[in-house]
Amino acid sequence: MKAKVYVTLKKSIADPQGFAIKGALNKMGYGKIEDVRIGKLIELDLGDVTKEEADEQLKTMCEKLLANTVIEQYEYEILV
Amino acid sequence: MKAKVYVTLKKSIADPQGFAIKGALNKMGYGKIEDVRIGKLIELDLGDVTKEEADEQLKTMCEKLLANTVIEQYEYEILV
Amino acid sequence: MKFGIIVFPGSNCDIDCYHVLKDVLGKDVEYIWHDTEELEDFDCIILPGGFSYGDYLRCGAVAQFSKAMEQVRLHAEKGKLVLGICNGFQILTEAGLLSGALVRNKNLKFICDTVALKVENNNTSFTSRYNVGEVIDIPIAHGEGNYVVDEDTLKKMKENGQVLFTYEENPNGSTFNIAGVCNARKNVLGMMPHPERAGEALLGNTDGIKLFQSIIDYLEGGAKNDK
Amino acid sequence: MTNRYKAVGLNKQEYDKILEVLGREPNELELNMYGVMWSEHCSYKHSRALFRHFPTSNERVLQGPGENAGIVDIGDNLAVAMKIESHNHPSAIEPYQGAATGVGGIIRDIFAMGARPIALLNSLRFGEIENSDRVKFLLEGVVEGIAGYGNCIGIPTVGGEVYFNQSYRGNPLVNAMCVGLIEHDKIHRGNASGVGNSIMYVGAATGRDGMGGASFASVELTEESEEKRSAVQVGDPFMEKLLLEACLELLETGCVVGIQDLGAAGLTSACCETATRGEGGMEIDVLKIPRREKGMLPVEVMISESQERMLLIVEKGREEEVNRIVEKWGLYSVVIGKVTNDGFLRVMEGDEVAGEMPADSLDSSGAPKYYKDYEMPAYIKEVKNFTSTDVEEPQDYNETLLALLKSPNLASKEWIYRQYDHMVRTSTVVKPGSDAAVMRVRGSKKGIALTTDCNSRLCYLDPREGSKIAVTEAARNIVCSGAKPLAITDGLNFGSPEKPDRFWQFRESILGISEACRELDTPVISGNVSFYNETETYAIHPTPIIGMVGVLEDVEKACTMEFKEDGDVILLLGNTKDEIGGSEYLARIHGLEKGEVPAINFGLEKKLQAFVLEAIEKGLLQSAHDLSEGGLGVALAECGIGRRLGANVSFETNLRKDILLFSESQSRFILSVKKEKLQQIKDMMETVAAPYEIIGEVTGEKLQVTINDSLTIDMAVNQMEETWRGALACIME
Ligand SMILES: Nc1ncnc2c1ncn2[C@@H]1O[C@H](COP(=O)(O)OP(=O)(O)O)[C@@H](O)[C@H]1O
Ligand SMILES: [Mg+2]
Repeated sequence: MKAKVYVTLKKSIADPQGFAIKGALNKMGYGKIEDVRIGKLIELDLGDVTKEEADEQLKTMCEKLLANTVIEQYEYEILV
Repeated sequence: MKAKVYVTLKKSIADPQGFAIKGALNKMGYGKIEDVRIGKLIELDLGDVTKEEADEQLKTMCEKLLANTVIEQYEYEILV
Repeated sequence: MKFGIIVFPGSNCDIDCYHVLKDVLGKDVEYIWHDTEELEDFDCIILPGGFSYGDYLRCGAVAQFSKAMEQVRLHAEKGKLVLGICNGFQILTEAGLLSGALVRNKNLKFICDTVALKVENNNTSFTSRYNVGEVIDIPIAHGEGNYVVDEDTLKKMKENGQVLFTYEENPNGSTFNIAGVCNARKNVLGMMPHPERAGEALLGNTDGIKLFQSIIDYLEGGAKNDK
Repeated sequence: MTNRYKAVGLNKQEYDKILEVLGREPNELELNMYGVMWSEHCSYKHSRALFRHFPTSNERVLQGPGENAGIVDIGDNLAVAMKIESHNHPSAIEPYQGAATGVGGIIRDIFAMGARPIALLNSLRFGEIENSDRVKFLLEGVVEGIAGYGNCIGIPTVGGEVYFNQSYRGNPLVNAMCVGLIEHDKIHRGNASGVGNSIMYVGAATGRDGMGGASFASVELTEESEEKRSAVQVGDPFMEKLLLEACLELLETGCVVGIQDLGAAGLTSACCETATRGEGGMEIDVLKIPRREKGMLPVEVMISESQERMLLIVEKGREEEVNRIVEKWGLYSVVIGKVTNDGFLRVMEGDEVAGEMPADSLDSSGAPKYYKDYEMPAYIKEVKNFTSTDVEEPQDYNETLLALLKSPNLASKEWIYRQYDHMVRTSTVVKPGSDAAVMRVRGSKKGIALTTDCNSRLCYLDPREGSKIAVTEAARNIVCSGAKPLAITDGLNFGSPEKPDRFWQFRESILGISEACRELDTPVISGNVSFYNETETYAIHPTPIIGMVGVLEDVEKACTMEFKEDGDVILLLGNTKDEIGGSEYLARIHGLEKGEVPAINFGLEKKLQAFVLEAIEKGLLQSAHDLSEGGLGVALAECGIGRRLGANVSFETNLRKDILLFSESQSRFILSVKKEKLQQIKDMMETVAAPYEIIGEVTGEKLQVTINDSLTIDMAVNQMEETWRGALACIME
């Protein structure tokens, strides 16, 4: 079973990296860009598990390790 | 117009980070996990542009700045 | 009195902490391997700087799951001392032993330099040898030392005197210029600057030594500790 | 099939040589193994013949060139291991990973000797930066890559150099140097000794990394593997940290008889080199090699350059001991073969022989060796056609000095070294920013001083003299920190050796290095050659980077370059001559790379170095700084900036003012001395008959230079500092 996890900074947390990239893009001529935020994409091959197991595992993995819920939020997607 | 860009390491490129996280997850009890790869998720607010413009802009932004095409590949998605 | 320094895979400053405690201050100190399940013998545990588990994913994220960290949690619950320096601070926040989180430096660069810190509270077992308002020079070396915390928590921490060190000139974008904070009980301190790098005249700086001496005073029972 | 050899980068004669050695046609695996081993990078086929000129031994050298790193004695049973290596091409393709893996590779060379790596340095060259986004991108990536690797693994990056010159615009240089400490009786070597001993593999799994080059036959390769092959290697400093600790712990047990890192040409070179240095033969099973990807061909496994791997030769029967220690560090190890004495490197694929070659025919003892033609390039005569009166004297010396301080070549490199953890392991006594870094040696009173140096503009104008100056300047930097120069490692970066004019530069440079090393008694104990740093129309300036180590008997006596206190007396040691040829002043202010390079007189040089060293050892000096790029003017500014101290100095001279201030004459030092110690210094100078002048004193907040009674420079130290410190940051931000 494969899955993708998307981890992004919470809205309330400043994202200096995103800000720097926005600046760079603006300078490259994309003046209209209003916002850039950088997150993580984690692709997992969960091995031989059922969809329910995968769902449960992903939730705990995200809460415990893949995201720091003090500053980040996450979403995931199980691929079939 | 908003968009999401997904940047991942090319298959041939080693991903030490993913490898280490796989090890950590295995040790945490997720023994079946076979592979973990870590990429970037970039969320953009492109401002007031048409879908065609967005498409074109995203392509050049990815090629020039957002992805390092020597080692990375990218995909993007325009949100409506 | 015994100090213990936890060695995670990727710890680098373990030997520096050891050196200061053993060779400069002549104290009893031992390395503790990360899968140790017993910390009873130790009075103060140090989580050293470095790149535990490569700091992959997030700094300190993986280290929080080591067996020794379960023991550190218990150790802290008993009111015994825990000092996290740099990566150690990151591990403590990831493990929830300290509030807040550490994110990328505002300039997105690793910074290695010596910076001025102000001592905000000397009424703790970590800072008793300093004066309030005293400005000390301590090295920093980090890429993710930008401390973030929500407003309510910060307010409480301030009221409770948990902010122990602030930067005179903020190098990394840290909220309220925070360089080091402790928990409400004041037995767990996390700080980005490296006091162990400021422990000998030969290295040109001894401003960090009083931090270790404060701990020693406390453990020897001679110092004030607010409770 | 006629051109099989071309696909692996060999020529007809070389292929014939393989036929002769094997007595048959090589198979695909064998051919590729010869291809990588006989490449310039591994075989040094164009440079080896000249190495005999180098002095490589004296009573302190414990290991000269030929091993993973050189080792030099520093007394008390302690020794220093060191080596420099280039990662130019990978860094040009992918600056972050290229630089990072360069650092990773050189660290492995050091702990492969059994030494604990204690310091890193790096020497960088780029095209002119001010108007080039490309150069900014490269510098940013390279510095982050070096920082990313060195900081993570916990070895301080304590020094280096960076220069910008248009000759590097197509070929940036990234050379990394590592220095380790070792006790004499713990030195290990890459020997496969003891027939029947086990060959073990430790570290990261093998992938299809580092196979993008031409030296790869494609006949039997599927399209899939073609696509999966990658020229770019990704560094894993965390893995290397574990590997480093595991290896050092293993070496303590005595079960390891030989150890070798897997660098260029991967397993192929590690196997044939250790075999040749040991019993002569080895048999390994390619199926036993841990792999990162499925479906890899034996040839891919054998020549992969995946990072963070080591080869161990382990005493038969003690393999379990190795496994245990390696596992403790979260890694795994596996037996892949055994030591033999039949002279063959045999690669098995399970029960089948996949390839079989005389081991010593692969490594540099068996590789071809060329004596190329050389010829002085035409430009050499042209550039010498210059006299200092060809350029006009500046109007405003304050402005000229500021313009020089702002030059990226002279400006503060703080923007760079602030990104490097230069303090971890709490042994850095003199941090980056002075002439040489000084590290204490734990467990003794000693210290070591480290520097890298090369003024490639001078090497371009006159490779022999320029190379002498590179060695001598390195020594001067070491001496200014209070250390005695001991030995060098050299990173030789040049254009194509197949072109007679480039090869002339290379040869001249080797002769110059050799002469200077002989004069200064600093043997060459290790090094690296990087050729083909050229584009279709131009080559880089010849760049022989000299990494030097020196020893301080008492590290507490370490000296730095900045003025210390108001009222101290300032002395200038040595003679300033009409020698602005090749100077930064001439290049920056007048846009010329021309002239005779400054002359070097080893008699005077040695006398002055000995004097400065003795004065520091006796505790007579407050500061010492050598004069190099930017000459007297820039050196005075640098001395003042450190602690924001002004100086008032004056000169009587027959030279034009710009020549006095900016000539780069050799063998000069600026010293500062407490008033009460001045007499002692004077007495010492009388006895050695050293040329010197008392030029003024440390005072106030301005640098004031009076020449023949006219106040020529009058500027606030603050202003100079702002310009100098901010220049690089300003360009980068
Ligand atoms: N790439 C670099 N990495 C680390 N330190 C550097 C680098 N470039 C320059 N430095 C440091 O900056 C200082 C000045 O360098 P440089 O001008 O080359 O010195 P010098 O002329 O005395 O050889 C030295 O301490 C040097 O180690
Ligand atoms: Mg110098």
